[in-house]
Amino acid sequence: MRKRTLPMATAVLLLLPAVANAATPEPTPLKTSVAIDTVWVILAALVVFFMQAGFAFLEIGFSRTKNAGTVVAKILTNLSIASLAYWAVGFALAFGNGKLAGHQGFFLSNYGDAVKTFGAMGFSNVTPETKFFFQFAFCAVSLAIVWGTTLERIKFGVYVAYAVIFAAVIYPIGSHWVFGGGWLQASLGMQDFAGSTAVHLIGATGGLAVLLHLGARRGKYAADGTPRAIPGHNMPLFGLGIFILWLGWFGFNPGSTLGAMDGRFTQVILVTNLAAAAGVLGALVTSRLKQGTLDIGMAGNGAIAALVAITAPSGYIDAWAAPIIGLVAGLGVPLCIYAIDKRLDDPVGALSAHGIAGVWGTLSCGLFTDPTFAKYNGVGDGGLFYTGKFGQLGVQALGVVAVFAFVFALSYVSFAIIKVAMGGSLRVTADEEDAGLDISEHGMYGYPEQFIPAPELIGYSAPPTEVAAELGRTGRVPTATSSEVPA
Amino acid sequence: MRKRTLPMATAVLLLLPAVANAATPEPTPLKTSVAIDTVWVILAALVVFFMQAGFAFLEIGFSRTKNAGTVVAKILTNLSIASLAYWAVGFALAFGNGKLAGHQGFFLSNYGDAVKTFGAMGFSNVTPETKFFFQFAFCAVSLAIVWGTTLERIKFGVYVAYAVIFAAVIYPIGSHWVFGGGWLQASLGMQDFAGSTAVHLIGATGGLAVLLHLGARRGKYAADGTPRAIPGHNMPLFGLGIFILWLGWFGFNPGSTLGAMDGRFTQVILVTNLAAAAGVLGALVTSRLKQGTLDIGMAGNGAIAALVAITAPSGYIDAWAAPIIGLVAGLGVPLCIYAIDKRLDDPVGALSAHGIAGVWGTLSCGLFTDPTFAKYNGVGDGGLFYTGKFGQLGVQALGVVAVFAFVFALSYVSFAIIKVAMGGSLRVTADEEDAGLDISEHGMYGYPEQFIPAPELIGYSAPPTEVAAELGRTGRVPTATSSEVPA
Amino acid sequence: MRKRTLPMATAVLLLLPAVANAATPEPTPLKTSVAIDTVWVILAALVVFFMQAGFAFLEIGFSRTKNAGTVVAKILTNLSIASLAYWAVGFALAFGNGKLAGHQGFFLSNYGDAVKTFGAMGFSNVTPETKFFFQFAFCAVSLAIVWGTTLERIKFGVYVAYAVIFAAVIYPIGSHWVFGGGWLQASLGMQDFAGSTAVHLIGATGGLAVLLHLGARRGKYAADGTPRAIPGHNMPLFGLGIFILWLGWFGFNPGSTLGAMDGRFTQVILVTNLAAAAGVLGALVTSRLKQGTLDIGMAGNGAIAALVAITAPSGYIDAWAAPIIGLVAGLGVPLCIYAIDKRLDDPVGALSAHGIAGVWGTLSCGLFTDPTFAKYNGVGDGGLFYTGKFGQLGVQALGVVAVFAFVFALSYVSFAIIKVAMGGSLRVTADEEDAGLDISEHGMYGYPEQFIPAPELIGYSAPPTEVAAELGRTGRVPTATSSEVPA
Amino acid sequence: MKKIEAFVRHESFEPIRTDLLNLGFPSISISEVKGSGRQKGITERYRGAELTNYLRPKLKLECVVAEGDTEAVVECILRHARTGSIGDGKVFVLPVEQAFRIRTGESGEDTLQAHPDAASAVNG
Amino acid sequence: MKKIEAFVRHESFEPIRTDLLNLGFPSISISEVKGSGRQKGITERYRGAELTNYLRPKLKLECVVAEGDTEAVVECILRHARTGSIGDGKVFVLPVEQAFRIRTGESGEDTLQAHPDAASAVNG
Amino acid sequence: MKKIEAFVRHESFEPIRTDLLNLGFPSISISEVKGSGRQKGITERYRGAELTNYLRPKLKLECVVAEGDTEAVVECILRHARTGSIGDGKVFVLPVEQAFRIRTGESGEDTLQAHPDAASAVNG
Ligand SMILES: Nc1ncnc2c1ncn2[C@@H]1O[C@H](COP(=O)(O)OP(=O)(O)O)[C@@H](O)[C@H]1O
Ligand SMILES: Nc1ncnc2c1ncn2[C@@H]1O[C@H](COP(=O)(O)OP(=O)(O)O)[C@@H](O)[C@H]1O
Ligand SMILES: Nc1ncnc2c1ncn2[C@@H]1O[C@H](COP(=O)(O)OP(=O)(O)O)[C@@H](O)[C@H]1O
Repeated sequence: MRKRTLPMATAVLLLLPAVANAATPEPTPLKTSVAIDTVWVILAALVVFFMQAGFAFLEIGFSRTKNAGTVVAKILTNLSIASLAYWAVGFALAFGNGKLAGHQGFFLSNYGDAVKTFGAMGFSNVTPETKFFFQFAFCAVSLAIVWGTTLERIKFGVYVAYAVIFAAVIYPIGSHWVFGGGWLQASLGMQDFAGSTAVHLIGATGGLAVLLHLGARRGKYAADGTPRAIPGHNMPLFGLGIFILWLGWFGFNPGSTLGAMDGRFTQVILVTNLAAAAGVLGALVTSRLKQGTLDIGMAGNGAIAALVAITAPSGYIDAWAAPIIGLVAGLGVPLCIYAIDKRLDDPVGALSAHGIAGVWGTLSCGLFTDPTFAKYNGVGDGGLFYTGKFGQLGVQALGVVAVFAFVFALSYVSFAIIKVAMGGSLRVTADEEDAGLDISEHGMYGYPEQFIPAPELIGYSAPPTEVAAELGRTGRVPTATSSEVPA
Repeated sequence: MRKRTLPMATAVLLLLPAVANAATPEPTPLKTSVAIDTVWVILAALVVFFMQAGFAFLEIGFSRTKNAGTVVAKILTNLSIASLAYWAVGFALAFGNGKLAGHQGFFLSNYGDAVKTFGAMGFSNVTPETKFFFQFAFCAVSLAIVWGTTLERIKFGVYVAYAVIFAAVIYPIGSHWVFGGGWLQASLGMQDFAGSTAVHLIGATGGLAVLLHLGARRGKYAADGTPRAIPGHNMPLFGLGIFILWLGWFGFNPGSTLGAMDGRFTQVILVTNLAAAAGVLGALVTSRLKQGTLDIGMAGNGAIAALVAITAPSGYIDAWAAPIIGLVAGLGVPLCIYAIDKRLDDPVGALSAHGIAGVWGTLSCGLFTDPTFAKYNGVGDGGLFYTGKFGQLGVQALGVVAVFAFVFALSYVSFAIIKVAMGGSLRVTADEEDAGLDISEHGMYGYPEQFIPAPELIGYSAPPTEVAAELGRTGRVPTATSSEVPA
Repeated sequence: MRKRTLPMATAVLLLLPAVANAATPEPTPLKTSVAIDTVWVILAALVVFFMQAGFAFLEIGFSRTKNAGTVVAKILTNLSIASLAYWAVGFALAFGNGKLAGHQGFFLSNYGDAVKTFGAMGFSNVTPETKFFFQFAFCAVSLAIVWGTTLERIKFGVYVAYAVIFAAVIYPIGSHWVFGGGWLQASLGMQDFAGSTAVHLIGATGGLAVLLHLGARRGKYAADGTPRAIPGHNMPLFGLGIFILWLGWFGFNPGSTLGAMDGRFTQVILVTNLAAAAGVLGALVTSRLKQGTLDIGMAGNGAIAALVAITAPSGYIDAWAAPIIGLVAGLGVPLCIYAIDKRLDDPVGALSAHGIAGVWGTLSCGLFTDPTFAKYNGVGDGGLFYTGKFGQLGVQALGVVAVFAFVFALSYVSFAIIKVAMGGSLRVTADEEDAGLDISEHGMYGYPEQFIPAPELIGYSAPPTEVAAELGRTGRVPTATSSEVPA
Repeated sequence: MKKIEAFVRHESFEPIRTDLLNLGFPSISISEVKGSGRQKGITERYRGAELTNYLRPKLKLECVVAEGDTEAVVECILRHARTGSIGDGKVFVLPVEQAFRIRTGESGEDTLQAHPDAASAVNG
Repeated sequence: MKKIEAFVRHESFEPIRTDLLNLGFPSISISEVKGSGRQKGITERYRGAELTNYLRPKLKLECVVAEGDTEAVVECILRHARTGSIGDGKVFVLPVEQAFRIRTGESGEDTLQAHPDAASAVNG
Repeated sequence: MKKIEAFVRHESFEPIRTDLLNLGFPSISISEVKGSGRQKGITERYRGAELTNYLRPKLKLECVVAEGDTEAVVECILRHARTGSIGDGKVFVLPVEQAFRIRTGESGEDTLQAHPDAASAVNG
């Protein structure tokens, strides 16, 4: 037996050589401060991880009943692909040292001294697995953002294909430039504390690229081009998404300190919350003035836009600036959504809430960054309102343009290739779209009883024959009665 | 350019002078024990923050389909107002030193030595932002509790107006008395570890005040005054609320230690859980005996009532007392709900589960407080069952009465003024109430497909003209076909 | 008065003598490393606790509309019983020293030196309450797993009766053998880091035992024995369950380190996530090949199966093995579900995802355990692929068989007794089953508006008489109008 | 025999049902319909776009009665369903040629007779 | 031509549908109705208050057939829908004056003919 | 008076409604039905087991009109509902003996007249 199993083991090991050959180090106790930092960052990573549920429910809420179930499958699939691809390739490209892209730490192995190899995170001593897991959660967030524009009409296969490219290449390189030690951060001093550009704008840019290939949902635009309302089916579940995302941002921004020992993370939490609050109120004001009603979805979008905007400056600003940054994002996001809706069908407002708000947030560093924090973080200078100089603002703008151009170009081409590979269209057929993605891609409705006539469902009609089968040892199934009165 | 921007910056700074003029201190490493305490309290604060989602879903579950979406908008709005108002004003009133109200630390700035300024929390060294954020989360909980009595008929504007008053003034002063270093705590030794009175009773008292102005939902009472059942639309989402709230209490009570270094917080968790468990079972027993069925909502109310009750004593009692306190709350809450329902329309049972249970919890300190913990916490004495003396019970009762009277008076007047300001009624019109708040306040149903006839929704009918608009660069929208068969 | 109350207090104390007589120790500061470990384990325990919501929504999603509400009541009830029973009895049996069962620490009191008394957790210095709470959360998970097989037809009383036995006796003894210091762990060196066997297989075995007594849902099998599809009503809520459970596993596995100071827990997180990701993809591949569609429920089951499988090895393996273990679980779980569905009606796939995957996970230690970690954990040896020896695999298999046999026997008999006690059947009547458990067990539908004709609900029709009652001080209820137009 | 089909407001159902029961007509069927008539549409707003609905929810009442009872039933419906505002609905009377009681297989007008103890019959 | 309207229990639909298909009547329409008849109401309890429902869910079957087929179809429904308990429902027959097949625009009794390969026709 | 009952595809409703309004027939009622006709069933898959549905969603249109208007209305429905594929549905015409406008209590064919300003009447 041994003869047969050893080669088997060898075969397995050969398949994953770089990984499996890594010597297993005996674990050693951490320094106290490192342990504290690690616990904090893991806590932060967990709430960021849970943002996947947030995005799922935001999208579910904004989808029609017939397309709600597919979102669950999509998020699970994307998350899974990101888990593996970012581990195998992405993290090394994103954080292994290098100006254009990193190149060490594939499969999170053979990286030698983690503090040096992942130099951009060298200021923190948390365990390499912690750094990886936290950054993986960011990658998964960015990927989730991509698909907001594509609801209710995209082929499931497109998710799979692009997710691999995105998590292994596009996001890693883009984020490397901004906060992985790449040229924008290291050479220019671009400030993006937790990823207004590196995570949110990158995701939204991918979303724009796919949308241009994909087109609008059937019926979204009248013959004269007027956009029509396609209301999402479930505002409570949408709200669940918002609550989870808001919570998640308390990991997203303050976790980006990668440590707890300096107490900075608590100030980042404060700042994050003030911005979000102002964002909600701003969006409600605009919605009231422009639509005449307090649009529930807009309130949520206002929170998200403000949270996206505060992401970049959250580690650079004083508390007073946070409500301003958030308020601008909140007031603006409905206007962006109205404007974009005129020509592009973005069911959840991702282009506005993650894209434009991400740009605003990144630029706002150029206005509001407190020089003390710029120095403390060791990146860039103070903003216009402190220094009276436009320098940092310029750097921020340059960073936005560079990242957008890179991600858009790569994504647009990727989707073009995927399109060809999928037989010329990223979309399901018109019939499938009408029937809904749940039934057409997954073989069953997400809410079966809302679609299947009651008498064709079990439990509303008796089994086809009078005596149901006797099953294994499970005893006789009780016979039906015609009485219809519950206990 | 510089000339124009500097005044702009100045203008902004002038608007927020107290805040913006605060010098930005260079962050310094925390002591190890402080960092640990801080991570714990932030963790606790996050789960308390997430209780907002818990309240949202508890209320959503107990609302009718037509009023489910508005809850999301309401919670987001209240949370946002609390975030800003408690930061600007509330926290200073609540915790800045003072017998009747604090007066330092507006905008969480210029507070000097935080340990001294926020004296009631001086026993903890966690960062001031941590103290603020934890306490803000409490304020938001208290505010959320207020509105449980008002579901399905209140004007949205009422939320906004009262939220400002409540988060800036009423809650801060009320809670200041009880656990912010005010007279009840400092002079009388009232015990309320995490806020049975300071958070839950205050919220429920606001809820009572508004209910007296507001009246019952249309149709709630038959002509002869018999209460009629208006079942909430979604027990699963109600359950989600309960699970989130129960989890939140593991931040609420044990986080009130404001530190982890003495390990006390883990005993508080134990005690909290035992009470909640007994509460569920108690409520099911009563519901079974009185209603004849195992009412799902009552099971949840039992958990909440027990959690509210254990909130005050959680830091003062031994484990054996917890199931007793919880059981009494659980057995009692359905009885209170039945009784109140006879005259007052409280759709979620907030008066019972937060109000009466809050009173019971506060009083229970007078019975069950272990003198060892009273000494350890430095507040009050042991309870009747340990000391044989009624002293502490009397103090507890006095505290309850004082806080109730203060909050009720201020709230009742506030709502009276708001009523006048809103044109004489806190209620939407009868037509709006019949149509539901989602459509009448927010312009769209929370579950559109449940209300809008299918052929009037997009995706169930073709766009009005045969050829849908060609949109930007997004390519031609696929043409419809008449076939109706999914893939 | 004092005379009357003192005896009362005494009576109460007498009722809980062992508990109440425990001296209350004055709390003392923890060592820094202990405090860090404690914060981490509490964080882990909280996300494990929240898995209750995960199981609730997984089951809710897989239930029909008429049986969705009862799940909430069931989980609350089970959780409550587990809270009290595991505290009073279970924990002492599970972790008090002893080969076959522990016998110290009832009511978590009078346990002397916790490190010695709960010897199997002696490697960790976290507070006894922390150990208890973490382990209680595990017990509650195991109990929740039991009921997945019983949806939509079981009497509520069965939950109550078995929950007491399970949480007080069956789970404690079974888990004691595996990771509480019992014979399988201490004498044989069986490896089960976080409970593939001790938690998941035990739960699933209870589920099998009850299923054999209970039988299939009415209509599940056609006359010729063909299984028929009974689709669950809500894939989005099912998805919520999966997200919460996945998150929960980041407490479940890495929390089983019972400490943070060695940083091992972060590697466990990594490993856990890689497995889950591979599991989702594996299940989708199988579902696509076998069903022709990307079954949403299977994607979720794939995640769960992989997480269950990685539970045992998560502290013993290198990262490269994790995706393999997860992939096998994911590929296999749909096949198991298809096969079991032919004869046994397991609506959520618990037998496959917790039972068979639990077996696979336990066995996989025998293949993949890295000898370094076996040594570090002090349990057993390396797996076949490292050592070329079958020894550990044999131990693992023996452990699985022993635990399964013990739990199955005890559970089967328990249910037989419960059956007799409940009048001969664990099932509700056929009429009750047809009407649904919500209405028949709880007196009201979980989604009332989906069942009750609109004109018989309040708010769709006017109150029975023209003038609604005037109520207390709450003012006059607005009169109805016949207009039907919302604001 | 005649079939009475009425399109009415939801609010009017409960009084109609009660009154018909008292008059000895316990047997009716209702269903949800959406109607357009002389009512204006309502406009919803969602994320800046609009959606106009011209259809409003109505209740459709169906009741087959013996020829001689038609007037009483129609009159009862008219009385309770009238608010005087647009949207009150219509009542139509259609001829019915045959009626069968499924439980017994009987046919004819007799099947329309209310059971003497209609209001308190055992569950079925 | 006649229109058959039957109010039946949900459980009876599947056998009726199958049998009608075999008899050559594949074309029927069903809808959900709530009916009150001789059945007692059921009482729900919610947070201490009660709610009584007098209406019970029924299925309404509609089927237009040629005059000569009426009996066969009615008989088929009666056979499968009968349990003998109160609540089994009723079958009514109404006159129909015209029928049109939309797909072709044809009118008359012919439009009611089942397509020869009805059971296996392509999707539509 | 005649009652027109049409079973049509959902997509056809909006053009029919608009056109009927233009023709002066604003008053119609619709409801959701499930129909079986010449269409094949569709098969869903769930956790390995299958479920076949033979019924497909259709819209039922009901419209009572004066005798003389029958043809115009039927023709309008036929025109817009036709796609030429199986599943287009049917239109039936039934006799109506009486009609009442509830709001006013009036009866007769007049109650079917469209209000002059039907399309823009105040909400009701
Ligand atoms: N001729 C008709 N055919 C079918 N349904 C009708 C007809 N007239 C009215 N209805 C139904 O009655 C409802 C109310 O009709 P409407 O014309 O608005 O009221 P009123 O009779 O007060 O003018 C409509 O929404 C529709 O459901
Ligand atoms: N005259 C009628 N008009 C309309 N619907 C009826 C009539 N009689 C019975 N129904 C429908 O049939 C269902 C069952 O009728 P019921 O009288 O309870 O049964 P049974 O015929 O056994 O006495 C009712 O719920 C109702 O939907
Ligand atoms: N004789 C009938 N009685 C009642 N409903 C019918 C009848 N014939 C057709 N229908 C309805 O019309 C729909 C379409 O009918 P079908 O026979 O498939 O179309 P076609 O007329 O194109 O052959 C069916 O689903 C059903 O709802």
